[in-house]
Amino acid sequence: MQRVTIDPITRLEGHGKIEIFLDDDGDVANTYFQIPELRGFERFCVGRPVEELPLLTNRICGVCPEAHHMAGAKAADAVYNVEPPRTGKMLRELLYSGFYFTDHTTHFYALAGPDFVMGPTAPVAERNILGVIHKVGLEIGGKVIQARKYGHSIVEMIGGRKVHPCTSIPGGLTKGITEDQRKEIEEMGRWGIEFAQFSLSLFNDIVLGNKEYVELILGDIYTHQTYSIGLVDENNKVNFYDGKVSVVAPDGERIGKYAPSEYTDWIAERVEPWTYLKFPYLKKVGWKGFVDGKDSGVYFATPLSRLNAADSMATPLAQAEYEKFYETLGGKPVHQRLAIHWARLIELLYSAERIVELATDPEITSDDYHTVPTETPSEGVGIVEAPRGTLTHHYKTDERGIVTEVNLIVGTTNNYAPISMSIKKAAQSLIKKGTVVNEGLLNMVEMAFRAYDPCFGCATHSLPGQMPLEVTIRDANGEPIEVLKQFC
Amino acid sequence: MSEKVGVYVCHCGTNIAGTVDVENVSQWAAEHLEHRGVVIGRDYKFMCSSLGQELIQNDINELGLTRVVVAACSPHLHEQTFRTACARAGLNPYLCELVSIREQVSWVHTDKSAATAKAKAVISGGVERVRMDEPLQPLLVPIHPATMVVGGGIAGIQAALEIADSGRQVYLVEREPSIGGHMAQFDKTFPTLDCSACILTPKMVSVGSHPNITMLTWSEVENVDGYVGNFTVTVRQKARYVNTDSCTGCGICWEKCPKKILDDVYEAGFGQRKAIYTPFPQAVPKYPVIDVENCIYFIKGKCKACQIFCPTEPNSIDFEQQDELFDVQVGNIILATGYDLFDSSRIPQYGYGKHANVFSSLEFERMCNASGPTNGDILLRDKKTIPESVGIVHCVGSRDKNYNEYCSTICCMQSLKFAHLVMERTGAEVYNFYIDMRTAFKDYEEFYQRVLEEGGHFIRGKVAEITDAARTPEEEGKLIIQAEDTLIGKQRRIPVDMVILSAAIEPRYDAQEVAKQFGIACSANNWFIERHPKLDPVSTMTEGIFIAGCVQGPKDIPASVVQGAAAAARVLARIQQGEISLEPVRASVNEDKCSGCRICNNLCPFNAIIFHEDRMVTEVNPALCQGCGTCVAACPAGAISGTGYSNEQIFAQIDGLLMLNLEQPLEVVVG
Amino acid sequence: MTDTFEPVIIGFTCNWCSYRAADLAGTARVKYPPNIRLIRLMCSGRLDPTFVIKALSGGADGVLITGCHPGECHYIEQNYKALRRYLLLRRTLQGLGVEPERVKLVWASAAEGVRLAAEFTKMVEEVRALGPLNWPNWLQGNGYSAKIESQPEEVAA
Amino acid sequence: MSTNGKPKFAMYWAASCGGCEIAVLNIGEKILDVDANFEIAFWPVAMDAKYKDVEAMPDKSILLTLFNGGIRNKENEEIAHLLRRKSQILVAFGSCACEGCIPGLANLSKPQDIFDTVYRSVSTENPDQIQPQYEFQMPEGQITIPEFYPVLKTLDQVVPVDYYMPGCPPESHQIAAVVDLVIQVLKGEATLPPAGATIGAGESTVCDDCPRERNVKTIKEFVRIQDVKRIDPDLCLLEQGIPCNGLATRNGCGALCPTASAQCIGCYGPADGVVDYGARLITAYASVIDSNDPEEINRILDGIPDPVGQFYRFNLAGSIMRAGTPAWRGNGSEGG
Repeated sequence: MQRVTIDPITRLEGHGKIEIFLDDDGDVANTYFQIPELRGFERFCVGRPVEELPLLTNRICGVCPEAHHMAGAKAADAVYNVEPPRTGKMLRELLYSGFYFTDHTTHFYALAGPDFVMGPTAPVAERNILGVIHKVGLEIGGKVIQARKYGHSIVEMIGGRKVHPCTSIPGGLTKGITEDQRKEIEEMGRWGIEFAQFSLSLFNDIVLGNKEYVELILGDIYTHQTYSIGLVDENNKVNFYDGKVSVVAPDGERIGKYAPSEYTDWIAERVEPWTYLKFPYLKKVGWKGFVDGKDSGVYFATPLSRLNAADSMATPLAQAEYEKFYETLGGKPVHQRLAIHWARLIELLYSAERIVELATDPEITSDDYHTVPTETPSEGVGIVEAPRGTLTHHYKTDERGIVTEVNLIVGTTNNYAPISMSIKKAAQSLIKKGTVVNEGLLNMVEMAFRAYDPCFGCATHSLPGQMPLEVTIRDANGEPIEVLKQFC
Repeated sequence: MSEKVGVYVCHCGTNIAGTVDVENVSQWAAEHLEHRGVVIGRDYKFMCSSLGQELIQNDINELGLTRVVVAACSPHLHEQTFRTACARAGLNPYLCELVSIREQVSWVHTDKSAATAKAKAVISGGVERVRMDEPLQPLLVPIHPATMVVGGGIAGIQAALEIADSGRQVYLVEREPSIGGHMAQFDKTFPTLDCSACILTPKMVSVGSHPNITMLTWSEVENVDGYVGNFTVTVRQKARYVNTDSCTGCGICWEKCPKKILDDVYEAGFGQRKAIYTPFPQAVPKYPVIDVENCIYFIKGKCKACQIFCPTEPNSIDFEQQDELFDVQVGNIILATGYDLFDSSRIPQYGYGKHANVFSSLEFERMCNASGPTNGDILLRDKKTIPESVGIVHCVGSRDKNYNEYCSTICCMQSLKFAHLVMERTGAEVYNFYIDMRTAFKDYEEFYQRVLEEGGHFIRGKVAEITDAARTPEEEGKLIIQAEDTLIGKQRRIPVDMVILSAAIEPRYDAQEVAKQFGIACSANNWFIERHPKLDPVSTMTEGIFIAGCVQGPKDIPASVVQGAAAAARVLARIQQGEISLEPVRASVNEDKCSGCRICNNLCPFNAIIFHEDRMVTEVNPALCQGCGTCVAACPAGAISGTGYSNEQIFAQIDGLLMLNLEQPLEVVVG
Repeated sequence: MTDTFEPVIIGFTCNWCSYRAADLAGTARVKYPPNIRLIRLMCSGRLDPTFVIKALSGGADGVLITGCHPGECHYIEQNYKALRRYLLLRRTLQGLGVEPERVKLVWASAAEGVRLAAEFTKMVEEVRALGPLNWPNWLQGNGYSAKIESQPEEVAA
Repeated sequence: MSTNGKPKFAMYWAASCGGCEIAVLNIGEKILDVDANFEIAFWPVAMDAKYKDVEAMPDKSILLTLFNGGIRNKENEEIAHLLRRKSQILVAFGSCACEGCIPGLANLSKPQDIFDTVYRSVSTENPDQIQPQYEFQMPEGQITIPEFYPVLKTLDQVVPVDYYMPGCPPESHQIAAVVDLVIQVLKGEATLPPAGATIGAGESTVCDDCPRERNVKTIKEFVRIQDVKRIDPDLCLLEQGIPCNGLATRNGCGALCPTASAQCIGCYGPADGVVDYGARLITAYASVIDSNDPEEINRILDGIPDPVGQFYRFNLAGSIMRAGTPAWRGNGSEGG
């Protein structure tokens, strides 16, 4: 038996590692996507005061600390059964929209961009953001940097810091914003709408205008029939910060919506002995293994799944793009994983529109941003949509608000099973008996999981970022016969 | 530069060598601590002898020692000895450590091998510590030649006169209108039965007329700034409403004043005074004060009898007078603020305040006094009836867990004096109720014998109750003192006409505030704490602040006078020297590291910590700092360091005591 | 080597009271176990919690902090600061898995040599009963869980 | 990979969250200076070299390595050793590498407790009580995951470190300043700080940079931040009863959190020369408690419900209690 080890030095609870076993015929026998690291937040958050959890859980991920900060703050609100005032909620959502704007921008341009703009089989040296800039114009580079900077500015203005924000507390925030800051945010939001529209047109020109790419997107290699989940508001429109989680079956039927407090009725996690990370699945459907279909509890939680799980977008420009998206791809739901990139751009537009909406609300500069909790703390669940999937924080405390139990289902974790499946499918499709595994091909394997923007890769945002892969092909005795390296 | 450490282990005869294998210990230090800089380890019979000291001095000169560790007795005994020896050999004395292997090892442990092992650990700690010692220089502070004495009782008077007589300036602050204190209230003094006024008045007059004494009566200390040698004391002189420039003290004003008030202070509530008054006829100064709380003019806006009848030109009564605040510069301060009498009504079963004929000791003093409310006649509260039997209760509020555990010292002798006076002036039967009879000191026991011979009755036992509830006809109309007579083991009920309670001496009600103001310490029962109970009874932990008289603890007149004189002598020695050398154990702030967080700002009871608002940094005034190290330990930024007991020294000593140094190379690579 | 565990206890004393009490214990030839090794500070107010932590991490099995009785501090009130720090330090150490008996605060006046010696003996026996602090072992991951539920006891008078 | 004669630069993440990398990326145009002055030899986030390539380099051939993340497992430690060997200057970069950071709080628990918590959580369906195995035999072959260490270690607990750059993450302007300094050193225009120094930070504490007004401090009660009705935007947080760690935390961030009315949680670690960070906070908070009565003091201290978390939030793995060594226990028995 041959073995291919893809050892990307990647992130979340450690580094991702892919083992591809080939059978005697040189076909893929099985693949294992391992997460070889554990930090134990769920253990050592116990004993801490609940108001610290939005700060401590920040440190799960330095790429999306805002998501943990928000989910943590919402869970802590729930623990005290306290509702932040309207301004408090809006400020949090505004911060969060700023974060989405930055995060989606960087993912699209720095990570996904090279795959499409340069083509998946382009030489390694060109397949990075510099290559993208060379191809589409230097001006874009400036815009991307500007977009990241604007998003970070909004985060810092409301959250106090660019990385690991610190102002959300049970019942709201520690501070508000001034009229000057509001104006600045509004301007940045308006610029952001233009930028998002520009990005969508770029995608339209480069990707949708290219038959090869469209085929790649629509092809079977990158398609999985799984459930979709995503947070929606009371009108079933996509919402990142608040609402219920909508669950939609592979055939498009909404099988239900759950409130944060009901998550354990819907989601369960499976433990495998060969990896530190757990595999969440839909409890009501059940775990049937790494398989597609309505009977398998495997689901995904990404920009695409959020669009699938919702009925529409809450802002007009994003709604128009939403309609175009489904028209182009043949109606709801869409299962082609490479379409996640497109869906991400629609969310980018939504986040910019939402920034303007919130920044122009007359109450956004009010100083009524915090409600002092009065109830005895006990238990609470907070859910937000992290860019990489539904993020669930669940805390139990004693009557002093000291945490006694923590359960976290982190964004990317949701997609652990579908990513594993995508990798396997891509490997099976691309590595066939006699096929020479070359670099471009490996990139196509990697494209399978990059679409999910897994958090263990998301730190590669913004630079000529390439996720290093190493594939070792071993003969039946386990001796390496060929080592291929590539850096996407 | 690597240090050369010498280790010297003392046998102290057999005191140490009997339990600790001193040869083994000194050899061990030389061998096993060589890598920590120990170049020589010696043991010697008596390190503190001149030969022992020479041993160290020679090694400093010949081996070039840069650090010395002596393992011997307690540093409290001989630290100075060995420091001085080092200094003689040219080594900074603060580079010598004395570690105790006698009081803390040989005398308290029995197992020789365990004691030897511990001695090694203690020396190891000393070696590590001494390596971190820094050469220090004593701080020299100039002494301002003027002195302030606070409190004009007999202790303060004595101190003021001693200093003034030697030609130095004294400011004597007294909060009452006259100096004299409690002694001015007494009639006779034990055991000689001198007339109190006769011996006190001349001293008071000397004070009043002394060219070197500025008397500040009717005054209180408002604030104390500065430090030894250089205090700035702010004094509030309260308005007397009497112009002392023109007043002659003729007394017409208080004769004419229509308002009579019970005098709680001087007459102990037994007699009366006017709203304008001097506390007693011999008052110094002679000028009266107006008691505004009781003066009819100040209450109702009319009267002015005093002003109308004042014969002086210009008129000496000035209703517009205001309090005056002024600063005084002094180098030393003597606190002689005295005591308060225990309030006997706190012991309800003794019936003080309930039964008319139960008197406090001060009331009785006033009653005996020829210038007092009864002109010296001993009478019942009706001021007519002469008592036929009198009970005197000792230890009222003293030696009592419910009130004060201490002995008030003076009550036994005072009670004997009362017994004598009662018998002498009334012929009444006198019963003394005592727990123990304490008649230490010269001629006291003789006085006790005299009272016994005069026919005084003595019942050894604590009084349980004083009641007017008669059980037998002969008890009718009497006060019955119930007590267990422990000598015969029986309860006794003794009916008397009059009871005198020898009440305890207590610290002034405001002792804690005063202590805080002057930056000194109070004991748990609020007496001011001396620097050393035996060897330094008139100094305090705060340089430049001395204590004398009852403020330090209960004592009689001779003892108070001794302390007043002693404090004066200490102050004069300081002034004579012109400057004082302070132990260089001090805190200092590294301003680069100080964040101005102000955590330390409230921690110093000596007010040595100053915050500079403009630069947002804190500074420690080295002259005010007493070296306790509290701020060093508190600084969250680690910006405050302390000489003599630095973190590095303590950390090193911990490592040494735990023997972590044995495997530690001398050069530690950081990181 | 004896079979009984011999704990090492570091004691911090104040120059004015407890160090003198220890001297007095010596002068009076009062016996106590040799397991305690003293460090002299000017005042218990100098006690930096770091000293205690350093001693424990350096291998001491217990730390005894001593100072003047409340109200009798030679620096007026600094022993109260020691008391406050001690109470907070002990809570913290408890959270880190150090049994409360291992770090103790005892007030002793210069006259209380006999009593201080008795406190030394008591502390040595208590820590002996607890066994080694064994922090190094704990750091290898073989230690116990860091929760000790008992409440801090009162300061020894 | 070019070999253009420029000094080599490396950056690596061990057990970290990625925030340090983001902070480096946030230095903006300065990144181009790095590119212009260094050959990037190893930077998984940005560059295409593997462990094996690093192994092949001559020892000390990398001039500067920024190492972020704590040492949580065997793989982390192996790479730390590798990079120490290959680097002239090894910088512990960020709170995790310097002092353990939040993941260091795991050192309060035994590994088994951590496994029991994570793999038996409320949403976990694990009837067979499966836990990850370091080596596991699948039908297709054996696969492995790195051994989880009993405790999280800081970088200098496994290899010697030349410089420390604190912060969670280090602030971008501080990173930019350090980059500038190193470039100046390369040009001979500046010298490196002494070995073992902390770089990219101040030597005082956060209060030094905090704009809030402060007074002489006395504490009557500690409050939880959510219980404060309206946080005074101008007054020292500690004076409002909010346990702010700024007092004892090294400055360098610009007092970001207190400026935003959130308490400093201590991510920059202790001030220069401080031996134990937690002890500094314990002593500072306790010293200004306004009571001499043990009962009242205890009541006030109840306002800090989690002292270990409060005082060792970022510092536990790096605290001196972590670096204990066995003492000489030869009391009574001559041995050493």
